[in-house]
Amino acid sequence: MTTDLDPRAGEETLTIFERSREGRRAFVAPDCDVPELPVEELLPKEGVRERPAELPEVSEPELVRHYTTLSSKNFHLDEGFYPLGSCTMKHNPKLHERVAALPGHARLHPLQDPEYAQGALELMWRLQGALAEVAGLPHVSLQPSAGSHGELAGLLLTRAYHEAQGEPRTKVLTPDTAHGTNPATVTMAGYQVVKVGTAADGGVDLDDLRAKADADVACLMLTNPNTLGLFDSNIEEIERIVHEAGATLYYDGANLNAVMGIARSGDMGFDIVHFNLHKTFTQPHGGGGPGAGPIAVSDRIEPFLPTPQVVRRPGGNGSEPLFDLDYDRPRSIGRLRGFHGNFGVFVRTYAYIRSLGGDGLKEASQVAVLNANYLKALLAEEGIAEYLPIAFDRTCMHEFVVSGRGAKERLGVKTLDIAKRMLDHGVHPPTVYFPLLVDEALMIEPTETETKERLDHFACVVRAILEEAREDPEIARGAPYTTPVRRLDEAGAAKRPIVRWRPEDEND
Amino acid sequence: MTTDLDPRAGEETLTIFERSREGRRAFVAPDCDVPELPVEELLPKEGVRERPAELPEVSEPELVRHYTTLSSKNFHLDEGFYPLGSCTMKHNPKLHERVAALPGHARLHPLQDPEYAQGALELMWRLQGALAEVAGLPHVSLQPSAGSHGELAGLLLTRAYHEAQGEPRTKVLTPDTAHGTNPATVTMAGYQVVKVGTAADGGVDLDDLRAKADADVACLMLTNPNTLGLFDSNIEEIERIVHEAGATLYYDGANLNAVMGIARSGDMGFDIVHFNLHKTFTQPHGGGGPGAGPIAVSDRIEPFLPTPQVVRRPGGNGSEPLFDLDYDRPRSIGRLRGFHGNFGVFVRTYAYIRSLGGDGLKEASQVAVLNANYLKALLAEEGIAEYLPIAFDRTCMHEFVVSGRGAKERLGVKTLDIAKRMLDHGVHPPTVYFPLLVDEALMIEPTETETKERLDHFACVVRAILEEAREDPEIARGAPYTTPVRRLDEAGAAKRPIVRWRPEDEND
Amino acid sequence: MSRYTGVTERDLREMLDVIGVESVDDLFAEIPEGVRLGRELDLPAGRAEQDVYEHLAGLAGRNRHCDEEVTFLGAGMYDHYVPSLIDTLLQRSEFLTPYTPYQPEVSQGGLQVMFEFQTAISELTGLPVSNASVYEGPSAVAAAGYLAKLETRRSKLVASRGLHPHSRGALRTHAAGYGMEVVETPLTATGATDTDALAAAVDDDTAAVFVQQPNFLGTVEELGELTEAGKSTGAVAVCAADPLPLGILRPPGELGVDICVGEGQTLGNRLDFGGPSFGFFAAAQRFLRKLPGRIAGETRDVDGKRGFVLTLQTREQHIRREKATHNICTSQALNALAGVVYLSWLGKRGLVELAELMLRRTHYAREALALERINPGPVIREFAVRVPDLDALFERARAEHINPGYRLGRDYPEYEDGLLVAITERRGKEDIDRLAAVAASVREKVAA
Amino acid sequence: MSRYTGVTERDLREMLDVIGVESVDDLFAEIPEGVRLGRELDLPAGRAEQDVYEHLAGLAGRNRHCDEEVTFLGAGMYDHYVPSLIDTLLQRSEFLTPYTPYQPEVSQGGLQVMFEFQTAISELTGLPVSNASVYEGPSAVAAAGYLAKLETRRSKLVASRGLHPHSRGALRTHAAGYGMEVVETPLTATGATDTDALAAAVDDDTAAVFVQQPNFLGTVEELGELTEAGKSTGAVAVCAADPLPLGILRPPGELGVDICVGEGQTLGNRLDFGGPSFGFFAAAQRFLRKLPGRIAGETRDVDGKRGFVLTLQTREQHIRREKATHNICTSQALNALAGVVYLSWLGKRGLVELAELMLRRTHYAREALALERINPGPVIREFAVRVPDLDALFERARAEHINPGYRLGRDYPEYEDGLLVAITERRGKEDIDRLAAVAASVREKVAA
Ligand SMILES: Cc1ncc(COP(=O)(O)O)c(C=O)c1O
Ligand SMILES: Cc1ncc(COP(=O)(O)O)c(C=O)c1O
Repeated sequence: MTTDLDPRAGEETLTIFERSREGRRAFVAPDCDVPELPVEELLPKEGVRERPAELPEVSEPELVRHYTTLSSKNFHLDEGFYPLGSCTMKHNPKLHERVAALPGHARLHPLQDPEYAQGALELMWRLQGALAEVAGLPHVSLQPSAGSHGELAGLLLTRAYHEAQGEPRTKVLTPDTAHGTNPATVTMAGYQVVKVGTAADGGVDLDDLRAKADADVACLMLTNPNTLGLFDSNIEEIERIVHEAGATLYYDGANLNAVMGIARSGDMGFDIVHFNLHKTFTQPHGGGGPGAGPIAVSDRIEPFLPTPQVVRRPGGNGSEPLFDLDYDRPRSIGRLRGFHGNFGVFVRTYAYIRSLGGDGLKEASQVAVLNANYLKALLAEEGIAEYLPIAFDRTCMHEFVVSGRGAKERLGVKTLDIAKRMLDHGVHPPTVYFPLLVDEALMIEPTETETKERLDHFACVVRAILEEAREDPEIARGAPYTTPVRRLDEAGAAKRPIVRWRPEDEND
Repeated sequence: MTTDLDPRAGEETLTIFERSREGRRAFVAPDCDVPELPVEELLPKEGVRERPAELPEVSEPELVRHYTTLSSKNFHLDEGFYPLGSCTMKHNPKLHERVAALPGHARLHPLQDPEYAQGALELMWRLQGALAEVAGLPHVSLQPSAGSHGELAGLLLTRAYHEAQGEPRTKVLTPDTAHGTNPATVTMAGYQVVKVGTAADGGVDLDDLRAKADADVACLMLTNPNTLGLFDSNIEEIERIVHEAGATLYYDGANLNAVMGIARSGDMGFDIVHFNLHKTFTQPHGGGGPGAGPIAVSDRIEPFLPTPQVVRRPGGNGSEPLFDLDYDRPRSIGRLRGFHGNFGVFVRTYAYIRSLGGDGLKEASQVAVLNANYLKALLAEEGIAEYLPIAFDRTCMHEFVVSGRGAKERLGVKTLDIAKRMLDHGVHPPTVYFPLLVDEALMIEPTETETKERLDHFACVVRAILEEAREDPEIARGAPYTTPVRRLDEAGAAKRPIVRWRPEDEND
Repeated sequence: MSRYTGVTERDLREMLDVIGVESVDDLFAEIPEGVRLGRELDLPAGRAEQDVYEHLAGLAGRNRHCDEEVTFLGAGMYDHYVPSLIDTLLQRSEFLTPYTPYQPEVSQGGLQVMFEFQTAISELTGLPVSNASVYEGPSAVAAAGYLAKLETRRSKLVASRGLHPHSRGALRTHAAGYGMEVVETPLTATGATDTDALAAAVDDDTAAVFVQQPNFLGTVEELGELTEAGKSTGAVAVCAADPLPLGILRPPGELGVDICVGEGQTLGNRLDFGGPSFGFFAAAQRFLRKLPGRIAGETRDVDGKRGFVLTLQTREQHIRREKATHNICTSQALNALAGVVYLSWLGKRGLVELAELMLRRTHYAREALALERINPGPVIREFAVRVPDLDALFERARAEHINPGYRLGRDYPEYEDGLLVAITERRGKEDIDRLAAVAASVREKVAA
Repeated sequence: MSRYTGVTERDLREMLDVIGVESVDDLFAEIPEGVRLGRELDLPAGRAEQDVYEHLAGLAGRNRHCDEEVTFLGAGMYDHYVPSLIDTLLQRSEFLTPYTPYQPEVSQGGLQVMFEFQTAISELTGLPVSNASVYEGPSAVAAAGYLAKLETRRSKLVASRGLHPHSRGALRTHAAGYGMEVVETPLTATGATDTDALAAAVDDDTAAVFVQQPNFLGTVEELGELTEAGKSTGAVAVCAADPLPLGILRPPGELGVDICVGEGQTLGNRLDFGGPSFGFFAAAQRFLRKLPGRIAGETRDVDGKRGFVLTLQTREQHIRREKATHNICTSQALNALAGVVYLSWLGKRGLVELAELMLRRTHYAREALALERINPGPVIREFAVRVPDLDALFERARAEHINPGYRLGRDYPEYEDGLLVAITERRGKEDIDRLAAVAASVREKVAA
């Protein structure tokens, strides 16, 4: 029983398994209203467990306290500024949770007969139309479970398209600034990754692209604005080069929050785009999901879209049109997953689109870009810019990248240290060490739902950390100090991985 | 911009009014679909506001962050041990929030025609029956809004009963250990308080009672077990004395958690009892309400019960019985409040009773008493007992009182200091300085939903605080150190009360 | 059924051992035989969570609620839209489960909410001080009567029949306790409080005068004149106000009102078949130390940090006991939180927009119904009309899942054929036109 | 409609000033004219919260959900009771809104949940290591195929027709990507995987063998024999398992299975018309560094305090990029939280009680229906029967608000007249008897 000042110190961190006491229970089984035949009579002897799974035995109060106390150790979006670049940590409107929880949505079985699920199918059909309009590409599949899954769908569609043209092709081009999921998807789709360089202005190196866009390239995966937060104004030339090589153009929609209602991937000549509904369209991030990665495609890609597709069939005798799931898609690449996608995510996205409307979505992008450029300007001021120089000194879109090179060289303080020190100031650090192109990168995306005061406060925090580091760099190197735990031994965790609690652990 | 270690220091505490910025909004009005006539045309000139109320102008994200951050400054029941004596801080089952939120409950208008509110009226009728069975008194009114309101109802019923007997009577007896609401209620009901002393064993001083129970006494208000946590075994004698004097016997049901299914107020001869549904029956305390204080009464008191009463009328042609609100109660004391009581609270209480059943309620009381006696025994050990001696060394019921006299005299550390130091150990202090009878009182009620580990940990915390105070009493006197604010100037707040934010305050 | 307790067999043995008794029953030895129940409680057996849910859902399913009909029923509680963020915040354990903030250092969230609530109510009512909440509207009226008794030592209360019947009822019931007589004054032929009758009823023994704005029929009262008449002999002027119309109505504080109370259900709270909601209680500065219930005050901690505490507790029952200003302890903290969050959600301009929308739709509805007007003057939120055949109207409306309003005859014999129609931002033109069509069909039926 | 943004006119002026541009449009100057939309988006105008709620509630109201009918529909997702505390916890902003825990010092809540989830899944499956979640059941099967490809460098996958049709579909679609061929093996006449046919299909180029326990028809497979047959040439043995029956079925890890995946919807998640739920992915120790997705590991901080971190990240796409073991980034963290809370709520004895209740009711239902059995052997959770006149059965059942189950003919031509009937703890004897009565009436109709 320690008596030091930290109230939590007394209580060592316990997992729910270590709180278990034999005999406690939160679950009370409903009465067995059928003959209680012995299990042995109903199952083959060797098919039955010898000992029950070692799940914890806790009462409801202790179960609730365990997970409520755990939750209070998490920094979260309803607490403070969360400028994680490329994650679009915008406010999650609370209306969305209420409509998602309606029994007509949450309690609807996926295989319910379509005529008893018209509300759900209409919602999906209307969402497909809205996403098509935002993307500027007419055909949408809601099935992919997240952005990466949408990327995989995109490359499987690309493969099906090229094979239908009789040219299987083997390579996919990705910019060196691409998000890690792009190259990982290329490999998983059976293609070979070919990196395209980045020009001095932060856009695609056109010469390198022309050199690599040969007849064996199936597709170019691109995100515009790119992961440096810059709009690639050569997009029309890029589109021409890629389409001339007979390849498809894939748009990673993770950065869509910059250009809603302003520029559309379809109009930029893209064939396939994925959306990240948990970024641009406010599905809460949930600590790492769930999300959804629907895709919109051009006419030539449509025949291969996954099965089933949500369609509207003209009503029979003038009655209401019947919304339905179409399984009759001979050239489709088939199923990507169970049932028809993350419907709960569609409900929240659809509520967001109906709340904002077209002009509201456009305003969101305009304010996201305004906030990013304002924060970039604040960090370009004296006392900060020398240590955290902007990577590309151009107008940015919804995010921008600064390099911690200045701080490292002049103050001996790495981007990691700056990020950890931010934790002591009640703000979440930006994305760090991505894109790899920028040394000691800090990728900052404020989003449109932050106020000027929050951006000013963040700039003050950065300034204060740098000022402090000038006097005593050790402070940042040892940060954080006020968080539930301080810096953790990640190397040790990888060397001797402990990936589950074990009963015998209790006494070591 | 301070750069000290506390992440929250940077951000001075702001009220929602100080976060307001002209032009921001969270509310979007639905379109006006009727002629937009000017207000002057529809309201008398002098009846219209000159300037709008100075409510804050904030966006939804900032509104949610403001109140979410405020909430995280509160100690709460799903976080740790909360042994507030006489408050019965037992676990609030989460099922209760789900059933209370069902639209059939939350969205039901109080004046809906009874035939369209049969579910609600049946729930109230069944709850009345269950409370009657628990109290051992046949007639129940659900109308009182909390315990104090139930006490007032009880004394108004007493007044009506005595006036109907033709003897108005002027005095009400309350033990000196009674909760403050008892005497306050006596005055509000137009009676004169007469205090009854407490005997050496902690029960009612029978001689003092006999002396004071004269023909001018309308009622004796009692709680058994009493606020010392002791069951008054002279209850049958007390009942005899009071009834012989022609007075009614009122049972303050705040301590019911000790005796559910074990001893009933009706069987102890009480005429009127109030329940605190937010104590015994898990209605969450909500930071100070809502609660509900229904009353159960004997036959002789029934005619005077408040209006309306929920009744079951025999169905007409053998159809379902009609549950209804009965307004035809000529001798009733009339209405205590709007509509028919805190229905939302009844839903949670009814769900609790149907979850536990009779044996579950009894088990709750048994474990509450077991936990209290166990913790009392832990605090009677050497190293604690000398400083926090038990007030009455008898078997306790659901709570017990220790005196901080030992700590004050030997360590120069008051009960207040011990309580404040507990805050640094992540537990909520017990009730302090009540009942007044006990010097430097600490009233401890663990409830049945705490585990043995939590009780052991609390005893360790107490032991650690006393050990520390022996070495350095200053630490406790300056506590707490780890809470969002430290000790506050309560005297100053009473001398120059600031009970609202003012716009001009901003610049002082 | 011990899903909420955690005493295992092993715990039990160890605990009994430490206590020094053989069994749990031994702990109840001091309860005399004569008062022991000695049998099982006669209650249905405990059930699994899913069974209790089914049972409660079954009961809820037998109620026709406001999402299953278009309701014009008001008379004290109204079908307003509650923004989703209110449930999100109120369901947080940090707000839902704490007790009254007796330890301020770990209750700054609850205490600051009380302070902000007090500010918002003061702004709405135009009175400088407010407490943190009382039970609900009608008992707040009764509490104002008790304050007036403590303040004036007089014994008569004068209340206009414009006051909600439940307010007048609660006032009478409580007044019987604190020994005061309640005199009711009539409404004029046009459904407003009769100023002269009020003035006549007020005398040197009148402790307080009660009016309601808008009154029960929805009439916008001449609050200035009524207050002047009421205070002629030094009585306390009490106004029970509907908070949303105060967005555009002149604040009672600016019209000489001393105490403004009211029902808070319409501020982000559930209908909940009549409760829990909250009552608000604002007053002139001189009554600060006489207010009932909790009050939060701003102060500083030892480090000079801004903080909030329960203040002026010497008024309250846990300190002043029999000399307390009121016996209230547990009040409506969680519901008051919903109130201040709702008012902040509406915001300065939103409250005006919502009140104006209600005003215009009330006017439109009265025109559209084209029935004889009980209160033809200015109305907001509600209005009263005479209906030739009320039963027919209800029957036809019910058939179209419309609830036409409140039968005034239940409380006002003088308006036997009266219908009180309530309007909120949820009752759009389409709903109003459907009600008007039903009314028209009944009118023709009667005329035919 | 800027309720979610907060740039006031004054802010805008000040911010443009600091940036050094005249207007917001100037910030988009680098977007070439040719790709500017230059018109309003053709979408319905933004609406107030209450209007959006009405619209969504209207759509929801046109779906017949599981509280509006007695459903025996399963085939991959099931109507289980979700305890109330799961929504209470999942709706806390602290769980709902954070991103993937890249900063462990402020994500210990999320990381410890992942660690506890991994422990619970390892206990259920009898395999030592588990990741923190994948998308859902069928794509978890596909991910196992990809792992087997990386592990064995072989090109054939053998899958029993006992696997859910969606799992076989997703496997084929993904395999087309990573260049592998999927061979399906038949079921026996009694609806179990044909061990001999499976053994025959397996050869030296087989990377993995897939079976499901219980299989799609509810048959309890001879997992030990099938695994032995499948691993004869060194292929990876993959079992897709239904987690709740694992409460009493022998854990796949004890029967030679290398990878156990499955659908997590039944563990405290919503039906949600098919998603989001979660997939689990447990494996033998040797596959630890080949697992897809996030893994939480236990470690200590600089002060020696216990903590948790994302570990073995070098497998993942954000580090290994094109050499990652899988491209998954955002997964199903919130749904996995519901899973581990549900398993802790059931607890060690509760899981056994629930699984036994399902086993007994499945048996009772099959007896009560008295229809020809497609899989007469041991079944749990689900069973398949032939129905003389399926359309008549559905019609009569629908009339009594019963959904009799899944038409097997949709995916199994060989069972054109087959009905798959699912049982959970919510389908009591009373529900089952009502279905049996409908079945009986159809039988008689056909017989007559
Ligand atoms: C630029 C970019 N592309 C793709 C992804 C992958 O999306 P998801 O996490 O939804 O799989 C991300 C996610 O962080 C991203 O930032
Ligand atoms: C012993 C006792 N009696 C009465 C009351 C008053 O009950 P309420 O707070 O519900 O008005 C309390 C409340 O704390 C109490 O502890």
